[in-house]
Amino acid sequence: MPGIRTVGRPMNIKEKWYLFEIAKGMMVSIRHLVSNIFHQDRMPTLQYPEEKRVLPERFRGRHRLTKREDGTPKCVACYCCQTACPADCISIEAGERPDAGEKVAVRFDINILRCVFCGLCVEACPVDAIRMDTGKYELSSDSRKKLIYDIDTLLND
Amino acid sequence: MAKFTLNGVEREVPDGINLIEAALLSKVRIPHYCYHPGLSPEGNCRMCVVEIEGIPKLQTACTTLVADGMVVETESEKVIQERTEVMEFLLRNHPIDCPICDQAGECGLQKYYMEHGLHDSRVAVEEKILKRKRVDLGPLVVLDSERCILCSRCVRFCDEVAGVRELVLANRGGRSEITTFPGRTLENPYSGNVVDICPVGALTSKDFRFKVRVWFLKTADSICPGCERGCNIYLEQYQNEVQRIRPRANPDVNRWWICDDGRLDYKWINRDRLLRAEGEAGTHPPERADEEAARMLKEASSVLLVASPRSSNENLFALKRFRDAALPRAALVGGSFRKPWEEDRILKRPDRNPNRKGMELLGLSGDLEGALRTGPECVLVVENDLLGDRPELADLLRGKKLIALASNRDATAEAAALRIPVCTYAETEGSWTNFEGRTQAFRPVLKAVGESRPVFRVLEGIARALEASLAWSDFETLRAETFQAAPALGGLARTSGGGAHAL
Amino acid sequence: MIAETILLKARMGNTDSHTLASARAAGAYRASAKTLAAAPEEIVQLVKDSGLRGRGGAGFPTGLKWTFLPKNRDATYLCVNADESEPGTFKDRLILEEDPHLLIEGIVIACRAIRCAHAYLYIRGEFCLPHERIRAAADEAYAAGLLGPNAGGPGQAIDLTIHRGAGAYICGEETALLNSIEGKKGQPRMKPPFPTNVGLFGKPTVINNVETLANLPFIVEKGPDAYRAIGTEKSPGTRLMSVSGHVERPGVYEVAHGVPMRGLIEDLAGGVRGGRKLKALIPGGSSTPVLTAEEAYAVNVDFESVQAAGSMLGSGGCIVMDETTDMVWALDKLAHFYAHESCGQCTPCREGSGWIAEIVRKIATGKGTRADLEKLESLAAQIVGNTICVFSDALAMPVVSHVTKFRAEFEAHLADRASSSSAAP
Amino acid sequence: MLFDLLLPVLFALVAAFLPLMFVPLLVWGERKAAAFIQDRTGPNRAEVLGIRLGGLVHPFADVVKLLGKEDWTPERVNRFYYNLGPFLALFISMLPFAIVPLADSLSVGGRIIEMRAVTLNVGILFVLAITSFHVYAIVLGGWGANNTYTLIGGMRSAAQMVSYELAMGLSLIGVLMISQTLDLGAIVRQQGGLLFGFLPRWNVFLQPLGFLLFLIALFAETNRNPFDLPEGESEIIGFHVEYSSMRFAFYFMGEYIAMVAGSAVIATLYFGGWQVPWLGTETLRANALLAARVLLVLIAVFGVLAAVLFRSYGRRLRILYRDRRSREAKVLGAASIFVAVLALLALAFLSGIRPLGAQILVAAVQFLFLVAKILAFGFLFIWVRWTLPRFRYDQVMGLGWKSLVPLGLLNIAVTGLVLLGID
Repeated sequence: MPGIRTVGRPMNIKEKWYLFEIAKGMMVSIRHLVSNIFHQDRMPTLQYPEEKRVLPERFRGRHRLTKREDGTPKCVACYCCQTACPADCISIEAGERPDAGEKVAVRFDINILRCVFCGLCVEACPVDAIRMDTGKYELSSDSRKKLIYDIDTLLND
Repeated sequence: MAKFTLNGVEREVPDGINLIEAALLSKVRIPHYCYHPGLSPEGNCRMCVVEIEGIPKLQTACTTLVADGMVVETESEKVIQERTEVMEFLLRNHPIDCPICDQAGECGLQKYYMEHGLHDSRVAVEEKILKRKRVDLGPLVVLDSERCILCSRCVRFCDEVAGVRELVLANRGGRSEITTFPGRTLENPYSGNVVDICPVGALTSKDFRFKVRVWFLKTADSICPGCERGCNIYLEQYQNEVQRIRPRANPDVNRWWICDDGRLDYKWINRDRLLRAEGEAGTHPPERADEEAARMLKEASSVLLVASPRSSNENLFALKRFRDAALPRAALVGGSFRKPWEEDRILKRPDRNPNRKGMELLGLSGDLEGALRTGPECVLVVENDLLGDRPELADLLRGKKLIALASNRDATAEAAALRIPVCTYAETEGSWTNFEGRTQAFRPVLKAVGESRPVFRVLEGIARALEASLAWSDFETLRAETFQAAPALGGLARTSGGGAHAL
Repeated sequence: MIAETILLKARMGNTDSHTLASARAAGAYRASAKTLAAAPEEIVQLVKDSGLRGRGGAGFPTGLKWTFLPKNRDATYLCVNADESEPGTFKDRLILEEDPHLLIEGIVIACRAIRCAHAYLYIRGEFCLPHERIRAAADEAYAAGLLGPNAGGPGQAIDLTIHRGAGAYICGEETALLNSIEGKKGQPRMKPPFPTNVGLFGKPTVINNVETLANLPFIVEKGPDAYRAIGTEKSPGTRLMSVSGHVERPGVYEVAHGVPMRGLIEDLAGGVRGGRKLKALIPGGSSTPVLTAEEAYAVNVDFESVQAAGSMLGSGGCIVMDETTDMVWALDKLAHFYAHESCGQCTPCREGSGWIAEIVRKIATGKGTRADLEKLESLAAQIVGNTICVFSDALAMPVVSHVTKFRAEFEAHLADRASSSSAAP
Repeated sequence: MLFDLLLPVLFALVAAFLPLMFVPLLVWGERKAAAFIQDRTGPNRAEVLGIRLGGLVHPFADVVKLLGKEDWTPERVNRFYYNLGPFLALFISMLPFAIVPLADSLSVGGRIIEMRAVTLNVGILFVLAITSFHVYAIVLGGWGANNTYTLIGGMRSAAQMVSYELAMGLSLIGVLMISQTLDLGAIVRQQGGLLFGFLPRWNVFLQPLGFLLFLIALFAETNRNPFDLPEGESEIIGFHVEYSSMRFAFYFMGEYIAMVAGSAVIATLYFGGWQVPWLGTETLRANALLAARVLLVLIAVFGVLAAVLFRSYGRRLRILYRDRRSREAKVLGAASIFVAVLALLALAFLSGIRPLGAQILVAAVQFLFLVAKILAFGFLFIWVRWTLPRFRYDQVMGLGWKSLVPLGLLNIAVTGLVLLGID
């Protein structure tokens, strides 16, 4: 065919016949089939909701917001995470903290549908207010709204 | 002119300026905190030290006037070391609260730490001196004493520019603090400027506090629409809403300042906007609105067009051309009844219309009430809140078909039979001519809100529906035509330059 | 065996030496009367010839300072710096309390010399008795016409305003003093312009120390040669030395310039208290570098000799410390004084003084580390010469001298001294 | 008379429902085999009262799902042809079953009962004719959907099927030359007996090349991998992209039924159809009692074996699930034991078989062998699909025209020469 260059090693006669190669391939697949029938327990598949993989200790999972000792959010609404976020999934609204004249997030939404779990928000946080250490990875839901986590959800994870 | 040597290169600069300004003319930036071109030099921050040949001690550039034959080094090892040391002192008691500080992103300490500091801290956080945080200084300004580096710019601003002694440096040494005199508040009509000139986050604006991080803001050069002074400003937006106004240095007009009224004169841009054309039969898409307006104008036996001293020169000119091309029999008057405010000796001018002079120079003025008394059947009001500014006009307007080209739901727009949304000055290009005859351009910062269009585009649309030929390929064509037709406007003014300091 | 040379203290010692009558009886205002006939330039020349050097601390030639005044000036002010706040110095107080008319006579002479019609006397706020005395003396002088509308000759007024300070050490700095008189916060001004060009209320101003002015009557009366006959060539005249600390007889001693320091301490002040050994000496007020015993015994009481030893004669406040003194503790006291008194204008001084004081306290209380000691030295180096006035130097120099000359003592205080091999308490 | 009327209806129903019953089985087999080949477990979640049968419930769940899906018709289509396509695909695929003999004929009361719906002496031609019709289903689907992509897809598939029909026809001629008949029943009967004394006399041994060509052509005809170009939805849009819900399912059922029918035809033509290897109909009938006993013993043994397996499986289930699903193994184990016990009881009480009973038993055994052969080919289809990559279109055409057709001709020539030589 013009314009198309075939790259690769030339096939020998046996290979060109194709039938033997087919037979070889068929043997491979039947080997898997048979061995899997008799050793189902060796299959890597887990029976998911009932069986769960043991997660590595440092598996991150989805975000949470940490609290101060008095239970208020540690977040100071510096927007560093929002700035660092490559997926643009964090949106914050700052408010005045009544006590020490500092800022606090009054709204902190993570749109988990956009999140790419890169962890840059955690890196960016100067006050250790956001962490990805819940280990929660079961994030499905039946509505988009429920997948925009608000500050209360994130604080209580 | 004085010849001096700056970092080994001979320069010639005007006499009588200090070394910071002299260096800036050669694009050499000398870092500084306490120096501000609009204020008297004080020399207390010690950041602007330079090495001058023949003087053993380092000298502050802000207090040293350039002299013939001076040999100045701004980047010598000694100078750089001294800057680093000064940075260490400045940061010694500075709290580590950049995350909650509104200044973060445009902070002098951050900027110069990155450029001249970068030392490892030798201070434990608990050793820092604690001072008052969140001190309410006045209606517009909040002070965080801990963040203050005591450069005294704000004190000098109040003394020298605003002419009021409202702020003072109290106490001595490490316990020094900016404060108001007992029982006084910072309430002069220019108080917002102290926020701009504060090189750190000590003084923050109550209006802007915590709203947006500054690095999210997009900025455009604009002109304050508040009065006929035409102060140069920066309009700053986030998520297509104007978030704040900052003065833009222009030594010929407003120097470095802007009044508080001008500073807060942006909320109407975000609020109560007319989003779609609305007639008596409901909302219209833009083309339909133009056709509707054309129908009303065509059907009327007599038409009055009302121009506004708040419109840009270009829009005013477009209106004139519209009259000539599409409605040659229509009357065209300009005017506004916006109540004047009190003039002061600093910036504020009594007339609150930014383009009164431009309107007059374009030959648009006249007796609006008289024109209304002649009984036009249809009145087209362009960017002019006649009823809001002067409710008594309601009687004269009664029974007349009113078409309003308005950006907001003001009284006139509400009373109109057809209201077509147009862009504010924050969304379009244009120019205003201030009371001195200086024509200054403003640039858009927002995307057009809703279905609003620039006034001249709406006029084009109506003209098209009236089957009149009126079209400009782009704004620049219109502007060129405007300045050609009205040479009195003098074209766009250039700033005489100088002193446009970032910090 | 040295003795006092009495020039200034001549009339002192009587219970009523501060009154006009007593002073006049002892010859006061003879010199000022002499100047009535002299042209101002002549007086200036006279003072120049005498080689009189300022007693405020820097030792700047007084006559020379006067000549810095611009030739054409509409008004000139004389400010008398009586804000004697330097720890260890109390000589001006003696003059103000014991012989205020000596000062007033000096003021009158100076005013005539610089054509000043209005002199300001800025007196330290805590000086209650001195204030009372000078005030009374001024009233007497006014009553006697020695001050007032015609004090400088017919139609030539010499007024004296006594301005009481509010207790800030920094107001002893001449430009801060000017600000204070003007009613502003007592913060030093940028120099240039120097006060001789732009001073009090924007006018050319001369600022002189009390002791300096007190020297003028003698010079005018006896002539510059008689003055030069006393003291050394570069430091003529006598010096009021305030000796305090661990000596048997603390007090103000008037000695001719050039006498050995050992003589001042041992002969006049009675030697170190309790027969103990001298450990350290601050020769010129708290802001001058400290001298070790050997250095102190080797110097003479004059500007050059002390300077050669690495210190300054300053305001003549001799603080004697015996062998029982803890030098860290001594520096702690000093550092806290300076941290307390920094005006807070310039960054290095404002932040540095407090920081230094903190570190010294840390070391003094045994919590300091070797890093703190190094920090102390580097901070002292960082603030020297980098401020508007010399306050920061006044702090940094004692710090540096204390730490370098008594390093072993500082190291002994460190919390981590065990880790150091050189530390030998 | 009634019997004469009922019998064809009965066989027609069998011919219609037998392939339909294969569909879920094959779908299940497809998914399960694919999973195992790829080291996965495959479907196993759907359940009825906790019974999952290793995923066999899934095909029924799929049907429910497909029925529940939105049946969407594109705009501006010819509804008649649009709807005709999937229907044809399903219907035509079933037809070959009408002529496939399911077992040897019975003789009841002197009447010979052929075990197939239609006794046709031109059976092979019928098969070829009917499979050709399949092209219409596809072209109609592609054209009827009023979409250029589906039209192209349909045309592509049509070209493929037409090309391979030729090869298919050519490859069959060898069989016809040997058997000298077009009647499938006769062809199957000819395949009884032995070859060289030990091999069943199956056409596959006489016509190996012909079988291979027929097999390849069959893959292409049924649009199975590696010839499943019509199906490559994401890569090259097929003819059925505009179909949804059950109509889409019809096409797929059509494919599976065509697979089953193809398997039946290939088993009939090349693998002796209902023939039990080494055991002729007469032999079986003569030893019916022994056969029945062996059968019952086998059932009992398998029942017990299954029960043992379910027990160990049950242990795993109990650990995994704490709900009703863990009872499945118990239920199935009990059922196995029950079957085994039944078989043993039957064995105990079985003392003799009457001739008619023997005939029916043998027919049943033969039918089972046919089913086993069909399933074996079904599995081959699946196995190939999950092993081989798809051909490119030019390769499809090249293979069909440049390899299969010449080889088919060669096969005819060789067969002819051999036959000539034997004569």
